[in-house]
Amino acid sequence: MSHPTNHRPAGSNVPVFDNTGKMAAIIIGVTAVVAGSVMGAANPFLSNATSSQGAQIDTLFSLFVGIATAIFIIVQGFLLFSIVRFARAPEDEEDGVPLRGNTKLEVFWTAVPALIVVILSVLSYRVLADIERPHPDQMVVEVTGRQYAWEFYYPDYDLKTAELHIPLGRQVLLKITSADVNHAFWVPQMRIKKDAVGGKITTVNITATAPGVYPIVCAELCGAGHAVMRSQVVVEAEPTFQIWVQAQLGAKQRAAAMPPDPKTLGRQLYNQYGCNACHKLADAAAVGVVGPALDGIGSRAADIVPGQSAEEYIRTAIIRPMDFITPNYPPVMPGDYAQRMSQADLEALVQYLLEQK
Amino acid sequence: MTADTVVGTGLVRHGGRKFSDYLIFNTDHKVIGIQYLVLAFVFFLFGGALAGLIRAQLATPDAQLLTGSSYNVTLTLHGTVMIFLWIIPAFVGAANYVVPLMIGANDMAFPRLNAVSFWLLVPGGLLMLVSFAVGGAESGWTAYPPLSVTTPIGQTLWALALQFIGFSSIFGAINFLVTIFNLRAPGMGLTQMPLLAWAVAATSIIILLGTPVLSGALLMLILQRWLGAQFFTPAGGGNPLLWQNLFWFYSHPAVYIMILPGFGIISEVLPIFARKPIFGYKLIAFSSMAIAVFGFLVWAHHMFTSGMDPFLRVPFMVTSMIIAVPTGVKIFSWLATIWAGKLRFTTSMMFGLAFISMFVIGGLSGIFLASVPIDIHVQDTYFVVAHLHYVLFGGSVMSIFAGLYLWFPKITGRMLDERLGRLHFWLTFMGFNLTFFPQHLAGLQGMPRRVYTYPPELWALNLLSSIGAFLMAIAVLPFLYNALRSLVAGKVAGPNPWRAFGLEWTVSSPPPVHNFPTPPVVEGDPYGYGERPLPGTTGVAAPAPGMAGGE
Amino acid sequence: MSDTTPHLTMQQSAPSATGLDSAKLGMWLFLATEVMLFSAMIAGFLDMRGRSPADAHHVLNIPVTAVNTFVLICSSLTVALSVAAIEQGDQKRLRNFLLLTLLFGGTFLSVQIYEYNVLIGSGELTPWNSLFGAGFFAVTGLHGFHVFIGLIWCVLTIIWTSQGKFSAQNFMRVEIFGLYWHFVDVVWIILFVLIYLV
Amino acid sequence: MKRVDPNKEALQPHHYPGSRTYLLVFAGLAILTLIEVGVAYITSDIRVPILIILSALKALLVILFFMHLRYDSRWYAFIFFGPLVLVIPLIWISLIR
Repeated sequence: MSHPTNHRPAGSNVPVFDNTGKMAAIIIGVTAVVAGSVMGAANPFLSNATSSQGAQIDTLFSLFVGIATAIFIIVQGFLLFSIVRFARAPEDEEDGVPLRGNTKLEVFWTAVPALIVVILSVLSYRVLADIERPHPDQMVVEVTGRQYAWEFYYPDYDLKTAELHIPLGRQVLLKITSADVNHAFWVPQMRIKKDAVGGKITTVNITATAPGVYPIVCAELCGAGHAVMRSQVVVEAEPTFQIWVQAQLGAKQRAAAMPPDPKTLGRQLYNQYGCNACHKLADAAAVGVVGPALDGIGSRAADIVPGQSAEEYIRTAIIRPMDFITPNYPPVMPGDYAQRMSQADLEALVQYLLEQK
Repeated sequence: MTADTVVGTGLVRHGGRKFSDYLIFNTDHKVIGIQYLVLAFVFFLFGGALAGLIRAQLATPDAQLLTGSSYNVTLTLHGTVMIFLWIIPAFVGAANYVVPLMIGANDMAFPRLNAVSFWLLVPGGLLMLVSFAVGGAESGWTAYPPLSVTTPIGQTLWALALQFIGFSSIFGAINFLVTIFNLRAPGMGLTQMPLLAWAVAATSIIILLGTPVLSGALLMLILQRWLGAQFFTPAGGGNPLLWQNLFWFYSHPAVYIMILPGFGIISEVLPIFARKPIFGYKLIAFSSMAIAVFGFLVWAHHMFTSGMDPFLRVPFMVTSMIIAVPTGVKIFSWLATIWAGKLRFTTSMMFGLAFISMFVIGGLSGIFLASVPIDIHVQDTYFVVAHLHYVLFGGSVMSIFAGLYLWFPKITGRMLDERLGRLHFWLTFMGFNLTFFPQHLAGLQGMPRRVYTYPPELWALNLLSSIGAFLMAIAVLPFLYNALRSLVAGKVAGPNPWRAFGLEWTVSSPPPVHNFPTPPVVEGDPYGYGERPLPGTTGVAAPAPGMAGGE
Repeated sequence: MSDTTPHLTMQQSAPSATGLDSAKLGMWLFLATEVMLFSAMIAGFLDMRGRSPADAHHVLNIPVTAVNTFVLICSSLTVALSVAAIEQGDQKRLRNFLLLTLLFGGTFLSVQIYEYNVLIGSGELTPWNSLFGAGFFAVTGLHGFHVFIGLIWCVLTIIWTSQGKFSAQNFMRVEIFGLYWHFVDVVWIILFVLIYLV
Repeated sequence: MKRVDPNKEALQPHHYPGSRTYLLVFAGLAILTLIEVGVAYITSDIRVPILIILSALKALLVILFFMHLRYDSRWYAFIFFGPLVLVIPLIWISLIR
């Protein structure tokens, strides 16, 4: 069957850029500029960061949202207008207007986007240079990422903790590294992120601008426990920060000075090996929620695994965690404690946990 | 022998008439194209099922469906399967079928190498399934060491599978480049070629130069896991960033491998259903080549927060920003193509228009990611997951569906049902936006990538996303039913159901085994709408005054 | 050698849109992928070299490898002469030069394997005990594998020659084999300097 | 050697070098290898650039003459040396510490 000749002199009945087209272009243009500037002034997606670096990133983000909104409206606007205006009448077998190109227009929509992205690059570079500028009296904290926990070391005070405390308004330089696989140190509210890579020190600046407690999240896939590798950064005024440091130092000295009675030694080992990061234990002031709470483990350990005494259960739970996983808890406990812990430490920790009645 | 008989018997044949012709080492590019498309679609369903599991786990913060390692294995294989066994093979299948027809060739330049390329995918796919069953490929599709060195045996199988898939991809690229440049019909110069041929040529250049680098990186990973060579482990002196450099040197161009053929398909769909020539042919062709070359100079924007040399981030930020320009040029040219046209909203056209609309969102979020300070906050978060799905699903997969609805009549000789097509489109479109738009916000508010749980305040966004994922899963059913039913009961399509220009529409549907019984006559580029009559139509009217075909 | 002046090759190729022969174009595209593969491995090797002790490569035996490099260059010569032979239709000389190539290529590979045994046996340099070793065995191992593939291809070409498949009008497949072999030789020329001498 | 116009290569005869050229190139390669080994033993720091230049020279000899790049279409040279441009950033990044 032969097709009806598809060809009729086109171009006669469909003007290319008529009044409705011009009107649509103006409306789209105005909407784009208005919406773009509204969004550019204050974007609804990312605001009130709690660090000075974060505040600059938020303003830059607003500018990007403004320009993106404008371009979004222009493209979607012309697309929707074309769908409505140039839809084919049911029986119309004619071809459209054979427009092959328009050099002026094509140069325009190559040059303008190129100009926009170059400007955005320059603005981004200025923000980047500013947030990564060192500060003369910045405090240094060494951060070590390890499978599924963060450790912080304060060289000024020779203090190691599982939680980051920083003074308000003072720039802190974090020197980040990893003890095993890659991790990423991320404080969402402060817009701070840097990968922790083994054998390499990576740095990032934090200048907190609002007191409070903000989560620290691991942002690089680091194994089974990646989703639960969280800690927190506590921002407090300088005096409160100093009080906290002295309290920590005092506890450390008392623990070191006193003969290591099993209880304090057990408590100290419980924190040193990161058990506190996942297992709640009131006696050791541990708040972790990833694994089961260990309050009163001593009295109930005997009847968890049939045939295993309390002591055997606790010891196997530490050195071979995968042997028994408490129901509806994720199987994410690191399995290398047998190598990481000395025999003496292991025994001291087991005895300490046995006494949790 | 007439042009329409299957040549050869036993395991090596040329031409596909019976079902068994498709299960053996067949050297007909049309059979191989269908083999690629069917294999890719099977893996699309498998990858989609994995995505369903992931979204089911993330529907609530404390679900226990998939936790820890099992979640990581699922997300790793979702990513790997969707990229290497669905999107790339689907484009290669479509291009394998259509490009020789479009340029007037009887087959690809190296038919046997073409069959080898396909049959290399079978061990690759099987090894990938075995690595899933055995478990262990837990380090994401990016497989960053040292994690990817410590994971169980499944990771080695995963790496071996990728080597097979890589070789298949490289041989395919060589085949396409020689076919496109050497086997064009007489009279078809480079500017009379369809834009899909330009896009496939640009894609093949990227595959040709990028894939070997991934192959080298995978070789090192396999040697480290097997022989203990300390390439990437800091303890042994190795450098984890070496893997990231080599991996992203291939994998960023790989995202252009996954979008350029989509650009090509859109440049074919829009003129047909707007009844208008493509606007700015030369600029679109040139921007494809610009993306192919420039795509190799931007890879480190994946490593802005990885501790790479701080100053080097600035040049990579600039190149990553500038590469948005050629893509922007294409989008504006497509808008100009449908402007003042006669738009016919077939399902293929709807997917094409949705491609433009969705890909713009993905492109714009890409500009955010190119800026280093903003990337510091959003790297490795769900903002990136939203970006990559807008360009991969909103872009590549929608263009694959646009291509499938356009060429299904040519491949099978039967039309797909438009009502079911429209149902498939609207379910996919709504499901897709419901799934992935909320993820922009989840990422900004602090949800990292690849986690099986999240803080309770992000529950609403994740629930929305999971509902959308359920909708997308349902959306595939009307397409499956439509395709299977139309194979036997669809309306007979005839050679040119869409009344389109292009040599592939001048032969029967499905085309004879050797494509062109008589050498095709090339009258100009395949976009003569409003300028010259359809080739092969009777009752030729005088061409439009003053424009005798071509520019 | 018989003649000195460049002469005409009457080889016929299928007509193509660009006038280039499809098989040769395909081969050069394949060589582009090999360029990228070895560049990636060399980039990795340089990165590792920078991170391992400076004198790590002193354990390597330079004199033997220098002779080995010469052997590979001889094999490159014999391949070139074999292509020159078949251009004039001399199938016998083609077969002899290909056999010589097989001999030189086999010698090169066995010396390399012998070197590997010495290094790994003595434990001086192994893939697992030093980063330089890992890079060294990866790059030279990959090159050795390519030489091995070349040897198999050479045997096949000899079989096709004795089946009389090649003539002055049709020797593209010998030329393609030549391109591959020369490329493997070029890679060794660069590796020899980067690994042993620098 | 007249450079062959790429578009007429298949139909026109080639001008491949004779055996004598191959022997000359072979001699060149052998001598350069000897020089390289000699240079390797001097300890001044210009040793590395010289070695790189020598190896590049040998590589060019093989590519241009043995692989007939000098006599074939310029497309082949573009296909072979083009990728090297893309390799420079990769090598540069792996050289900086």
